[in-house]
Amino acid sequence: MDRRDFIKLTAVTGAGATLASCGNPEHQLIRFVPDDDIVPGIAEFKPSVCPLCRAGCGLSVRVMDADVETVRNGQAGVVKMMVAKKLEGDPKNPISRGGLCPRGQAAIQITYHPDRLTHPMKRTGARGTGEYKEVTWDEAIAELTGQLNALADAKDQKSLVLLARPRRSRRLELFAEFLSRFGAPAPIGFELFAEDVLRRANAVSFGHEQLPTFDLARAHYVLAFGADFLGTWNSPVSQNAGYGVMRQGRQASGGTRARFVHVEPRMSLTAASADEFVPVKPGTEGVLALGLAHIILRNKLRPADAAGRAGAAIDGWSGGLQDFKPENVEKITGVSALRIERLAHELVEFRPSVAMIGGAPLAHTNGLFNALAVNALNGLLGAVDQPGGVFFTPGVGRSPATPHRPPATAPQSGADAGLAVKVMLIDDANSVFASPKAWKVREALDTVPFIASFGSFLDETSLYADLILPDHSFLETWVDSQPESGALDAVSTVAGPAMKPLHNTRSTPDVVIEIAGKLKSPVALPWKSYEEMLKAPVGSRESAASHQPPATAVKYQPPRFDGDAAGFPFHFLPYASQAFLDGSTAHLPWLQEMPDPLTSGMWSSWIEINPRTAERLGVALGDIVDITSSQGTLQAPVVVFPGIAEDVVAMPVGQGHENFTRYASKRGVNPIGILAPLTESETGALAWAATRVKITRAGGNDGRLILFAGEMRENPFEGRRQER
Amino acid sequence: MPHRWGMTVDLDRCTGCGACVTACHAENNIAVVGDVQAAKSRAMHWIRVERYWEGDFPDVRLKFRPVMCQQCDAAPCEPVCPTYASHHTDEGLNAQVYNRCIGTRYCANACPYNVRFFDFYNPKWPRPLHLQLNPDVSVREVGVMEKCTFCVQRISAAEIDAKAEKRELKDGEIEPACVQSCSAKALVFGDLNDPESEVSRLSRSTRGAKLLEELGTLPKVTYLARQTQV
Amino acid sequence: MKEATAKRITDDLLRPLLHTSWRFFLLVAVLGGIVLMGGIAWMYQIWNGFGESGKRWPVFWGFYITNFVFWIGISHAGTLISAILRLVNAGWRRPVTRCAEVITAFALMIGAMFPIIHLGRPWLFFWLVPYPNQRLIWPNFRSPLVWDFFAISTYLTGSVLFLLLPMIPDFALVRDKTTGFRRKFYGALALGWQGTTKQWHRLESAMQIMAIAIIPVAVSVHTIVSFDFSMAPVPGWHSTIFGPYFVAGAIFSGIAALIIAMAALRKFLHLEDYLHPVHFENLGKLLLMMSLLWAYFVFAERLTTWYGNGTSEMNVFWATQDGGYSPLYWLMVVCNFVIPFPILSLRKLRTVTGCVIASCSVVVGMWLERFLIIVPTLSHKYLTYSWGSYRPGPPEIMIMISTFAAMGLLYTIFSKLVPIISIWELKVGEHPFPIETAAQVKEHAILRTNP
Amino acid sequence: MSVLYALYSEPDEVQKAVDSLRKAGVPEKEIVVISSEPIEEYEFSHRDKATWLYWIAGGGGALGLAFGTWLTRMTELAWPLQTGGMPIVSWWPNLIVMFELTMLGGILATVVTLFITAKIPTRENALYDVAVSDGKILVGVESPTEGLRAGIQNALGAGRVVSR
Repeated sequence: MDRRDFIKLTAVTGAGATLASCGNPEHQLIRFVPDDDIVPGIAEFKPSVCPLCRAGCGLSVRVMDADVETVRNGQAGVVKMMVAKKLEGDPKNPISRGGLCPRGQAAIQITYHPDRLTHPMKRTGARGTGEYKEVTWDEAIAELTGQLNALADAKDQKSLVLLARPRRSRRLELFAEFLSRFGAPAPIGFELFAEDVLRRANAVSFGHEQLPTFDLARAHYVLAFGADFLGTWNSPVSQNAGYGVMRQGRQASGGTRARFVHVEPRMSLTAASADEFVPVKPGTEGVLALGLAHIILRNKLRPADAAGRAGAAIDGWSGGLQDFKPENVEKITGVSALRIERLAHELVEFRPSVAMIGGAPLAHTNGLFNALAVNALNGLLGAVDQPGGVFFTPGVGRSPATPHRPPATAPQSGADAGLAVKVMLIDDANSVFASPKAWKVREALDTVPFIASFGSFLDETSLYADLILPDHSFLETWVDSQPESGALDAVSTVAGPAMKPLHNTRSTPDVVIEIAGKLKSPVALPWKSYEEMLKAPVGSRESAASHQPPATAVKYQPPRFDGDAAGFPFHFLPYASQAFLDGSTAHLPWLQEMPDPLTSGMWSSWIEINPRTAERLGVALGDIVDITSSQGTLQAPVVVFPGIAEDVVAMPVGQGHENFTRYASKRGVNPIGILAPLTESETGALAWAATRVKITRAGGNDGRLILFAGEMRENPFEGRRQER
Repeated sequence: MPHRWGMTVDLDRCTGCGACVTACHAENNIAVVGDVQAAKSRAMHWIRVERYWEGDFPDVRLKFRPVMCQQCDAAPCEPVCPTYASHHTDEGLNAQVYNRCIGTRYCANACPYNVRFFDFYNPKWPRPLHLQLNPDVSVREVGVMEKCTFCVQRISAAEIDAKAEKRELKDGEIEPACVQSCSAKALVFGDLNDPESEVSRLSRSTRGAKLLEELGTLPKVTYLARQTQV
Repeated sequence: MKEATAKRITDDLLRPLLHTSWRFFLLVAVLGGIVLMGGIAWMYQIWNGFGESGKRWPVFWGFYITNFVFWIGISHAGTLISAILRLVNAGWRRPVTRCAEVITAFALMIGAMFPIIHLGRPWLFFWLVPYPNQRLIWPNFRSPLVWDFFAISTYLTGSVLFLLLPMIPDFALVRDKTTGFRRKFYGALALGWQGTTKQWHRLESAMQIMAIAIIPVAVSVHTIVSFDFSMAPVPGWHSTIFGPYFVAGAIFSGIAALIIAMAALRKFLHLEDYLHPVHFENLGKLLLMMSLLWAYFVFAERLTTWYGNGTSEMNVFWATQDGGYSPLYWLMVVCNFVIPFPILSLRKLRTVTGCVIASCSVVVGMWLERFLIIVPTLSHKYLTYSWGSYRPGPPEIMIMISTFAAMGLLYTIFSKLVPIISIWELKVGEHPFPIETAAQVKEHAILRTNP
Repeated sequence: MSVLYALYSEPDEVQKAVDSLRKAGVPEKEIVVISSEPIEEYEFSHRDKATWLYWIAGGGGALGLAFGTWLTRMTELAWPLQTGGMPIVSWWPNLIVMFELTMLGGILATVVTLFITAKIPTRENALYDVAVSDGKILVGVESPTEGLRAGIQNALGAGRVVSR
């Protein structure tokens, strides 16, 4: 091949030397012999599991060779290693089905994050100052073992608390096993958008204490109440796949395009794709659901008993829900009676139809009622366990973690158990960031004598740790997931390491096993290693169904809000941001720079205000406003947002980290901070949508708001010529 | 007959989730410019999900539209380049040869879709982030233009494999990063010269339309209109 | 003609060459300093990355290309005008031609710098030049930038020769009038010119041909500069009017620059006897005509856009009319029409000072016009999601300032080395007889202009 | 070599001198008139007016055109690259380059011819007088044949003849 062909080839492939491989001092470093034989330039694909949310998507990791700088017995050098290059959805995985969400795509940056913790550390400075010194693993483990021994000696095992993210995973089972055998309370699961209310409701209505799975691929009519199921809620990737099919996947085989109606006060990413957007007063979603049910019952479109126990759980169901005549519902929800009539008829006409609820509607003081109402509607529509309806993934055990009840997140949670926490273990849960100030989580942490964290990064919570035993990244270790939703059949994903560890870290489950064995009175665990545990067959798990609270009929209680409408005229709606979810992925640069789908915001946080409201407040795009709740004040730039009710303001969760790597620290503001500590009356879950705020202009555009987009509308000057 | 790579974007399937945007960064070594540069609107997104508001609350609608290089057959960006850095390949791709680019940025001005991006500085990857870089894609130096390539590295890899195995490429065998990541399957990629391929079938659909068709740029990306309920 | 007159002319025009005051050196030092800073600014930009300029997505052209178009426009002052005046053999041209042609030569050199400065990788600019190379690739002749390269180099070659040829006899004169190193220096430059009848004939016919050739070239140059924009299918650029529009604008700004230059020479080199109010008067009339022509073009362009009401075209229209760029737009209208029109149309006001004021405002206005052609379009292309904005960076501003200094510097040095008025042509025109009183100037001027 | 010349202030004298030189039998070619500016109104100043310069300029233009055509075609075909769906050799754009090179050819041809025919650059000529720069007009003969010397001196006016 002569030079010209070569140039042509490069012209086509765009190949060329990468900057990364030139201008580095690598050639000066010693080259170590690789541990395993590597075929350079040939990519392998290895399975893994996405750790970012409870959906637990199965991954296929592209692995190729690269020069990695390491230190071997004191000698700095480089070694060729197979390292992960890209994450794809695993086509064979029933959850991800080959797709992946933006967060999942960026998860690989966790492994390569420049601010990742690379070795065990012991605190030297005051708590929260982030001053640590490197220690060896032996020292670290000895330290923790010592602390646990001390508890054991004092017969005080109860005051050991483990704070983790509530996941259906064997990792958490292992922790639970260890704790119970040690004599400590079960792990405390903490997550902001935990959806415990929905689990409870499903237990009540259907006997499954788990999140639902929707058969969108076969549904003909979808009515969603606040559930951001295409963006951040439940199992987004599988739901996106289903959505694609329900819209355009069936025509080829003579099927029809499904209809999709979305009910919420602020148009979310999901509502943007809906055929019909139905704004409703916050916290009254359940009323609308029952209003629809009332019409169906009244017109005998469906048998009342179809709802079964789900119906029985609603007060006045058997009586045909007389309190929910369209006129009353219109008064409460703000949705016109006519529209309610129409929707009700469509629901029946276009069966199989399914209703879903999630997110904000459950984060009100009457969240459980809203959930139960929608469940009852599903029952009435015959959508439960039916094609195109709602399913419950089988074989899913109860979460080993007890859902937190405030102030349970605060470790003096011990308080309810009647004793104080002495030792606290934190596994990647950031309760400081994700709790209202009013919960005083910091203060609580300060009272804990000893805190150890297994996290890979210093965040607001692990900053309180006295000892840090950093975990491998999910690509460097055995990982597993038993998603509670997203597939019609039971799913259990287990995957080995996709690459060798980059840093001096250790797999946390193995560390726990090691510690268990090292205790003065060792705790006997059935497994020698986490790998062994994962390879062992999953034992027949007690079905979640057996745990069902007695069904008692609930009445509608109007949602309570913190702050009176006069002083605090706006409903404050924090929502899971498409990039950062609950803030746990704010440290990934790709996600920081990904334009928000609706506002195109990057690297910043903002508050979304209806155009007319903005006009009334005299604020424009980018202006700075004070957002004041009874709990405190935030400052954020304004995004004028046509898709939000005039009495609602919304704010993405995720920014506003005080300390979370170079990319997220001191960036934007954290709406959770000013939330009132109201809770869902039945379950005690945080009612994060129940706060009211007032807005006052604080200043002009100071460039704090970074947008990617220029204009909001496609034709901004339409009809301008007529005016002038 | 040479291949003619094209794509269809089903706006009825697209949910605007943005997975394609991140996937593109991951596959193509697109630099993260950081907040300061992003504020100067120098962020580089080879594919972007445009969103347009219609109407006012409560009767408000929102349109999503993923926009990447349309790989035009009559691309305005190509002839204006004095050094042939931007030119058309035999397979109809709108190639950008970084080594030839001297940074006149004329192509970007001529492009009606604003899908070309400029490296204002040398890209930085704080170690060990650089370990993620895709060795099949060259990293761009300061002063050159870059844009969506339809993941040409994947295309040629697949073609080389097929050649080695002495077989024809299968439809759907090649998936650019954005297509692969799209869980709603809104994006379909394939050979427009193969009338049987999914992409050909879809681009013949009555819902199909090209972006800024009236300019006569002959794009190879077809947008399938979002359907509205009556 | 009277030898006394000849002597007077010679002495007057050689004075700047022979006597140098400290002011000259001060001026050179100051201007040189500014130019140097411009150079430093450019190095700074190359070193730190092009991001130091204010360019951003999607506005990839800004000050640099604005200045490029502006300076190329200015270059239409000299050669084009003097060529036309030569062909129509206007008597009053004689003192004007050279100082006009100098502007062309220097403005072109400065203008041609900008396409290089604005490159992302300026160290590769020579890839625009067609030469056999180991990359086995030639420039793309379909690219307007390559057209620019050819047009500008042709125009530059042409106008430099056009400037140099008539200088040869003057060099010979200086050679005879000086001694020592000057004699050697100018002797070399004179190329051994004698002044035989044959030489004069050849020189004059050569100038005739050049004059004929240079006019279409000049027109083509700015047409091609306009093609840089009108070839791109984007709103506000893709227009057939651009060619003539740009050429008219170029001549417009060119004349303005010429008037300013002449006024400066007149003042600092004490050439009142040679650059008369009549010259400013005549050029003023020309400027007035161009101002009207410019207004006509702008109106034609605006009306077509407004009447057609094409969505994307109107987006750009509104952006300049009452959008973010409107202040600049209306300032441009004021500078290019509202100010110069009355000044130049009233005989009373069409004085040297009046013309200079008008010219200054035109120069500003025409710079704004170039800017307003480039930036609003780029920031308002078809897809509104990708709309953007532009703010110049420090290097861009510094470099722009320094180019104006560069013009001054080159001009100063030139007028120090070369008789800024063509002595022999002046003598042929038997012009002027030494004149003392303003009254005589006027009557004399009229007598000379309409013989 | 030797030169004979005289300086005059008035063109009329020059005309006389030239005529009498002719009478003295000096070949037309050898009569040289040097002035500090072109003189139009007299017979002597119309000598040597005829020139091919215009045709040569045209020829240069033709050459430039030919080169332009070749350059564009050749380079485009040397490595045919598709751009914007335009033909590999696309005449519309090429015409521009061809035009510019045509003009360049014409201009260069003109200047070169000028230099050759005007015999510049050369060393300083023997037949010259700095007085010319003061407006004097020089008439003279370069290295005249011995036979004619006397005749020339008379013709130029014995008094003012300079001989070198």
